[in-house]
Amino acid sequence: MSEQTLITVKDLSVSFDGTPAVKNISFTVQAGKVLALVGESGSGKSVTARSLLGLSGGTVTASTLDICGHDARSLSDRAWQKIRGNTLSLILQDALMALDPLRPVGREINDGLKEHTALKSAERKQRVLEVLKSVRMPEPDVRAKQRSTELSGGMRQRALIAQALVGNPQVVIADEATTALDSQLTALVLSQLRALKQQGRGILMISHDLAQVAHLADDIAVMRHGEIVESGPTQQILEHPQHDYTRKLLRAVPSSVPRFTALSDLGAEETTSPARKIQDSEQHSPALSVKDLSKSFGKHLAVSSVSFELPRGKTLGIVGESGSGKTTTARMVLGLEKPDSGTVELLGERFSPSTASQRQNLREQMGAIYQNPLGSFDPRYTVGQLLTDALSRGKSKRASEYRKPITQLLEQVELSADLLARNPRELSGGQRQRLAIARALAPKPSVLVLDEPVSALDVSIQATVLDLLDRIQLETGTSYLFISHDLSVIEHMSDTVAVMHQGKLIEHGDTASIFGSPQREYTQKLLSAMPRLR
Amino acid sequence: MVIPLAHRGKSLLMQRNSRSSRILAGAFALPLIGALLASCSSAGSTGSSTQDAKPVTGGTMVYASGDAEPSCLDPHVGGNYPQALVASQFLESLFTKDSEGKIIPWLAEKTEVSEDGLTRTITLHDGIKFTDGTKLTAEAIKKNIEHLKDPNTASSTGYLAVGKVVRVEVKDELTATLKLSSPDNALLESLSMPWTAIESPKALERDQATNCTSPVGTGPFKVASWEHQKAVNLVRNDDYVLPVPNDQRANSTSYLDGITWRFIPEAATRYAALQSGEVDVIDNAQPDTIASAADAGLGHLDAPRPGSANRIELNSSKAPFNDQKVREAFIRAVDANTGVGALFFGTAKRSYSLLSSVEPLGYSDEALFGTDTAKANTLLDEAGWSERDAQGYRTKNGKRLSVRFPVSTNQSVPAEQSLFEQFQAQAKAVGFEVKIDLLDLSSWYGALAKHEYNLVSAPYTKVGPSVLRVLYHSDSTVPAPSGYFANNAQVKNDKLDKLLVQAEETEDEAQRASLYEQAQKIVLEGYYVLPLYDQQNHFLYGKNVHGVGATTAVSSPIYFDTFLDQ
Amino acid sequence: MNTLAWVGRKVGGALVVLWLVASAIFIAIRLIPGDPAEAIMGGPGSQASAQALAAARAEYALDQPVITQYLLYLGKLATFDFGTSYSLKQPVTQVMGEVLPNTLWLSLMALAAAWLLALCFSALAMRAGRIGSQVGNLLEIIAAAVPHFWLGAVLIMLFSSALGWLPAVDNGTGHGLVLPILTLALPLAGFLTQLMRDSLSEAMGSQFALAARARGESRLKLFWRHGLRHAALPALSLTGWAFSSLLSGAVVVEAIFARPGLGRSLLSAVLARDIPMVTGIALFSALVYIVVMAISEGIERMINPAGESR
Amino acid sequence: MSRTAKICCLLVIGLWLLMALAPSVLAPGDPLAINPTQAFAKPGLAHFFGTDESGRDIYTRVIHGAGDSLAIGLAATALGMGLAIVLGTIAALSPRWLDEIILRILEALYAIPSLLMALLIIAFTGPGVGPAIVAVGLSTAPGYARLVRSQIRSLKNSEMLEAATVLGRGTWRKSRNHLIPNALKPLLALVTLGIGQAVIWAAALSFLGLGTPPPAPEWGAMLSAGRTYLHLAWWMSLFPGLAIVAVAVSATLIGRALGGKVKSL
Repeated sequence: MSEQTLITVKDLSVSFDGTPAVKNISFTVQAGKVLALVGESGSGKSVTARSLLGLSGGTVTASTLDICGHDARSLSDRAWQKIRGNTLSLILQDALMALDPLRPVGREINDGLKEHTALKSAERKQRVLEVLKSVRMPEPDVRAKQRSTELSGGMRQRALIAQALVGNPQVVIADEATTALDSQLTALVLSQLRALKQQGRGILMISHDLAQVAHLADDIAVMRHGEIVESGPTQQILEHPQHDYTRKLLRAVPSSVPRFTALSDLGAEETTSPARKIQDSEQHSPALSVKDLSKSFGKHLAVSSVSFELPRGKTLGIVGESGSGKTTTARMVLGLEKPDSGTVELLGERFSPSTASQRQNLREQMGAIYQNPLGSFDPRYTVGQLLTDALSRGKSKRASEYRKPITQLLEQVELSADLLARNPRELSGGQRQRLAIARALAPKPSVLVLDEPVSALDVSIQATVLDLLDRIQLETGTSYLFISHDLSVIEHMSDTVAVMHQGKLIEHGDTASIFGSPQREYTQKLLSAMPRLR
Repeated sequence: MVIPLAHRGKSLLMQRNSRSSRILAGAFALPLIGALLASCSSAGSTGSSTQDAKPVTGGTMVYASGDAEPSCLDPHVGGNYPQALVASQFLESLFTKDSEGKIIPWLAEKTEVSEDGLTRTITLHDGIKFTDGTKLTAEAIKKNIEHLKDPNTASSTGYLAVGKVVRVEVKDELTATLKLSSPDNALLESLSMPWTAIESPKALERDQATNCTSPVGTGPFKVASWEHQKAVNLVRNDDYVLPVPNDQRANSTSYLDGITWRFIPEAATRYAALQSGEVDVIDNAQPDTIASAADAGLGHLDAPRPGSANRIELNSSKAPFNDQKVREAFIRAVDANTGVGALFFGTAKRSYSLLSSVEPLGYSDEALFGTDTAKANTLLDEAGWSERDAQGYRTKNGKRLSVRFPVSTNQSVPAEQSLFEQFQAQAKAVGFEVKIDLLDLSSWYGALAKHEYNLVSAPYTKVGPSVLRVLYHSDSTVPAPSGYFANNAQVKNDKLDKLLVQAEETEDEAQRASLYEQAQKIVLEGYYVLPLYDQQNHFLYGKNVHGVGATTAVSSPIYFDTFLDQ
Repeated sequence: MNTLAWVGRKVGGALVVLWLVASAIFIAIRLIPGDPAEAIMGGPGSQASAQALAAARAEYALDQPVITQYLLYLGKLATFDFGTSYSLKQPVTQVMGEVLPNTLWLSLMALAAAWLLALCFSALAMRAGRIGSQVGNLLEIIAAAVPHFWLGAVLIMLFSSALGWLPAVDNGTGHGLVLPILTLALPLAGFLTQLMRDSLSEAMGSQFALAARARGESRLKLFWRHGLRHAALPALSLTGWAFSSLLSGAVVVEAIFARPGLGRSLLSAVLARDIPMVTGIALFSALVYIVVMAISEGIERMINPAGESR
Repeated sequence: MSRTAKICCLLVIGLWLLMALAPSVLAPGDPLAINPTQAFAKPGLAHFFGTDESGRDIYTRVIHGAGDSLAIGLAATALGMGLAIVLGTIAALSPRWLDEIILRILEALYAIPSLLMALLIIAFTGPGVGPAIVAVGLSTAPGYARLVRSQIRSLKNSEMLEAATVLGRGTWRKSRNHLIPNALKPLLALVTLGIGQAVIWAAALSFLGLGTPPPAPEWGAMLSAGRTYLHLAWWMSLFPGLAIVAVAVSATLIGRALGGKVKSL
């Protein structure tokens, strides 16, 4: 493969109404190579990608902005339209949102051909099927007539890639194309991108997760606050990071990082002392004991005979793909869903099945954290009111009566007291999750059920939340039932791990043995697809 | 103003009279027929330069009526004015009326009455055919009167008009005799109204629903079709025979090919449609638009209806109006003149009579109705309504001086409703509480039937002074099975009853006039009624319309002479 | 849900709704004070004899027990027999057959006009600046707030009386339809624009719009291929409501513009206490509403099969 | 809601309330006082909005009419909303069969266009203010009821309520603290939108001669009287019409500021 430079960017700046979003960055994209732009949200990655397509919507300046021989600084609308989709194309994050839910995917793909070729309708149809085949879409002729909402996650991703490839572009920009996908889908997208790279196309990959780009990228540029702080070949960046920020991003990747090792605090290298506040598990019943839980919805068996125990002060990680029954299990454990059979015991007492009044006094022993904390807050409440409501058992909304415990809770989750009067809508994702944790801690529960608590967060924010959870467990001895599709997070957080697949718990053991020597084929497949830095 | 109409009307009607004079034993002086009636009314027809235009045959005239669409086109059924308006184009009556208000024969050639006044003989013109081809014969008279008297017909107006006819005998092909229960000198007037018009006996044999959609008469037009809510389509009767030939007309059929008879209830829309030329003639013209129509070059026909004037009747059968002083107080308290002037823009003349100004025997007494608030207050004090409550209304024994006034939105035009609102405010000043209820027609009839009224305005159209008997004879306080009664003022006066019966039976014209005058004085001086103005009947027509003016005995226009610019 | 099951469910639901409406009207009729026979004979203003009243009672089965009357009534309705109008003395179905097409035509035209206006305004608003869009916003709200009866009168004043551009009443050329359609369409267009603009700007700012632009689609094609559907969807789901509000408006508009139609028939039937006519019109408009709803849901299903059926 | 929006809303509501409760502050005259000699006066200094056919001052009448018009709108909306809350809540919380029945009833109510429903009721009761209120209330109820139902349903299954369950809140406290206030909030916005619409509907009935009887200065009735004189005295129908539009527009704006969407009507 020849070293052909497809995109050359020098001193690119983008600003919106005078506020700079990207400041003087330079990079090149070469044929057959992958350049990864890495940074947390707001660092200007996506704006950069969009300005390459002429779609940033801001004021773009550069000393060089060469896209496959076109000077992109002075293109007319029409010329831009010729380049887009034809010379370079874009793969967006969420396939559900990036394909028009009201149109069949075949027509979405067809649109690209309509724009750029003079092919006849029948020829275009043929070409659409070819592209779908090339991304290994099963039954391409059937799928082409379906809308993205009717497709499974994998097929949807393939369709999304197909619509970017149909114009046969030289450069593909993948903007957070793997974010929030479970490991199987991530692997699928990565393998597709790898294929493109092998076809000699240039790829600009944008991500907040270093681990995900590590295996594919030839070069990495780390962005922060609109600037590239460090760039170079992948190997060099991973092994000899020069910039603090790069090191911070590297540290934030949880895979293969032992428990209670801080992911976030740069400089403070020391491992938190293992003085865990663990009650003697011999003396007490386990915090949570689940026996033979089953649940079906109509004909669909969602959870089948799941049993596990969560020892006091420990973390049990449940991992699996979307649809594997993790969340249904969690809901049964929380008593929100009545199991068809099986029992849940909390601190040795029967929790489910049971009536609401019977478990009323046990309720406070178990808290829950959700993926989207905002949905679990009453939209009318401020931060202070939410916490007061939790502390007062719903009897009061006046924060003044609970000033002291509120301050303590906020300190515990490292939130500023300035936020008390704010509405949770105004908080950042990380802050909201901390607030959710604070609220869950208010009744001093023994068990926290955490359902995908960090999957909506950037890696660097995720790191701080995970560290917080670690510290709370150390201080309070709370047991965690930690549910995630992200293997690296599970690996970092769990004492024991349970793997779920199609409603069954197929493997269960301590973290080291599951990740070290998985017994089941499915687990092995899962692990092999796991992106790792180390 | 009057000239163009008179001129226009002459053609047909002079002719009619010269013939009929022979028949109606010297009962008339001027040879103008009913169609010309309008010419002697105060306003008459104005506008378009009719005298210069030469009649042209052809064209369909679009007529827009503001009335509710009749549910039946046969005016025998029920019998209201909207039916008369449209039926006048395709039905004709035995008699009609000349400009002096004299009754003259029309379909009838001659008539005479027996000495005892109980047998009326009518002879028809020969050679007249209904539009279904049936010949007009004496049998038709018999069938029509039987139709009117048949309860299944549900005739109201026509039924009352022929009330004294016991039976009809056919003497020969063209002669019929009507046997009466008592002498009736108003019978010819009754038979001049469209509600007693003569229909084809063959057509009357059809079921009522069919006859309602296509009544068959002898008129200059016939009903071609009726698209409900849209239009009644009338076309020229090509075989029309003028009962009374007119040598000034080249042909004896109408100039118009037809009339599209539409119903446009919104006054503003109707006028806008006339302005923009979508329609040629509108009825129920609003006073304000009449005033501005002349400036816009539009023609105006003012044809006040015969019978009663528009007036408010005071229910004398219950408190507080069972006291004549209270009645007079109310009448003295209100100021109709200012309101009528402002609201009707000079298109309506204040009346002080029970009868329409077109009734020659009407008696008028302005002095009785002068506004005098001081007198009203004195009268009320005398009648015992001397206390006032917090809101300023008079009371007597703790009871408020409160009167109910149901107003029918069908019977009273907006200007009249506004006038009543003014009365309400003026009456309040002397301590009356007037409660106006705006009601749809059936609720209004309901309120009257239940005697839930103290004041009411219910004009009654009928040809001739005999309407007085309908409205003020004590027999008219007895309700029909449905609850309807015509004597809304509830006047029960033996002397009046006698005068009214006598007036109807006398042969002597002078005596008749004197009896009716005495009768009217009794009602007026008893303050049973507050007369307002004639029953308004205004038509506006476009610049392209000529020859408008001829009317029937009840002042409904006939468009036989009408033609359009081509 | 497959299409057959969907159709079955719709038809079943429609029948239940019609039965409920019919029963409610039946009960309401029994609750009116007064003798229905008198209403049949033309109300208290008529001079019906006792004999005629009895005949009417027998003809309309008013002398039967209530439950028999109810079953007779339902049975007649099931065979599309709505009885004979008291005031017009014609079968209700026949009157309806004459006037219904007018109202449907007027409403459909107004619906189409409102859609067109709303689409144009939405598309224009996309291009307008901040102030332009604020002004547009206010205009929509004002348009939506203008009562039909007032708008109709003002339009006649302006275009018919003052300018003489358009006829106030139907003159057979079709020009007569313009003002009534505008009167009905403008307020509805105000409502629809408010909806369409929201969903349009949402769609045009969405990820798939970005993806489409990145494929090389021009703004116009983006609007045509994507924006339109998304703008149409919420408006489409409101079609039933819109149609029903048009039928309401038709009562007023038909009165003002002197157009024959359901609304005018109803108004006169109400004034005449013509119960069979009132019943017939209520059931007919319910039926029309149900059919329109089903059609619009069908179209919605076509555009967006993933959407919930209700 | 922004501060300025809040202030504007409060000002507008204050103005309407002032007009409704103390009209004499703004228009000291008598809305019923006639003066036939001053009939059809053009708008000017003596009469801001001109006079009507009986010489009544239209400005005074429009101001004094606010009470009647708004009261009808409020009463109708209150009736519709009350019915909607009862039906919607029952439907949302009851088992499927009852829910289905209520849904069908709502659909049956919905299937008859509002004005037709009003005319139907008037056909049975005769015209008047009362029937007009009932009619407008009944015909708006199904729309609100559906919203209440879907609101409660989505709230019932919301993460917010689950979170409250997990925190150990009982049914009563969950309903009181979260379900009811959150379900009512969008209704508040809707009520303001609805009042505007109800004023229009009630005016439409008066316009058809089936609502408030004259000479009460209800706007619809004034419009109805004014249309007769459209060619002569445009001001007679312009100003009451503007008042109706102004109420509906400000109701919409306030409703929007409260987060209401037209859609839900």
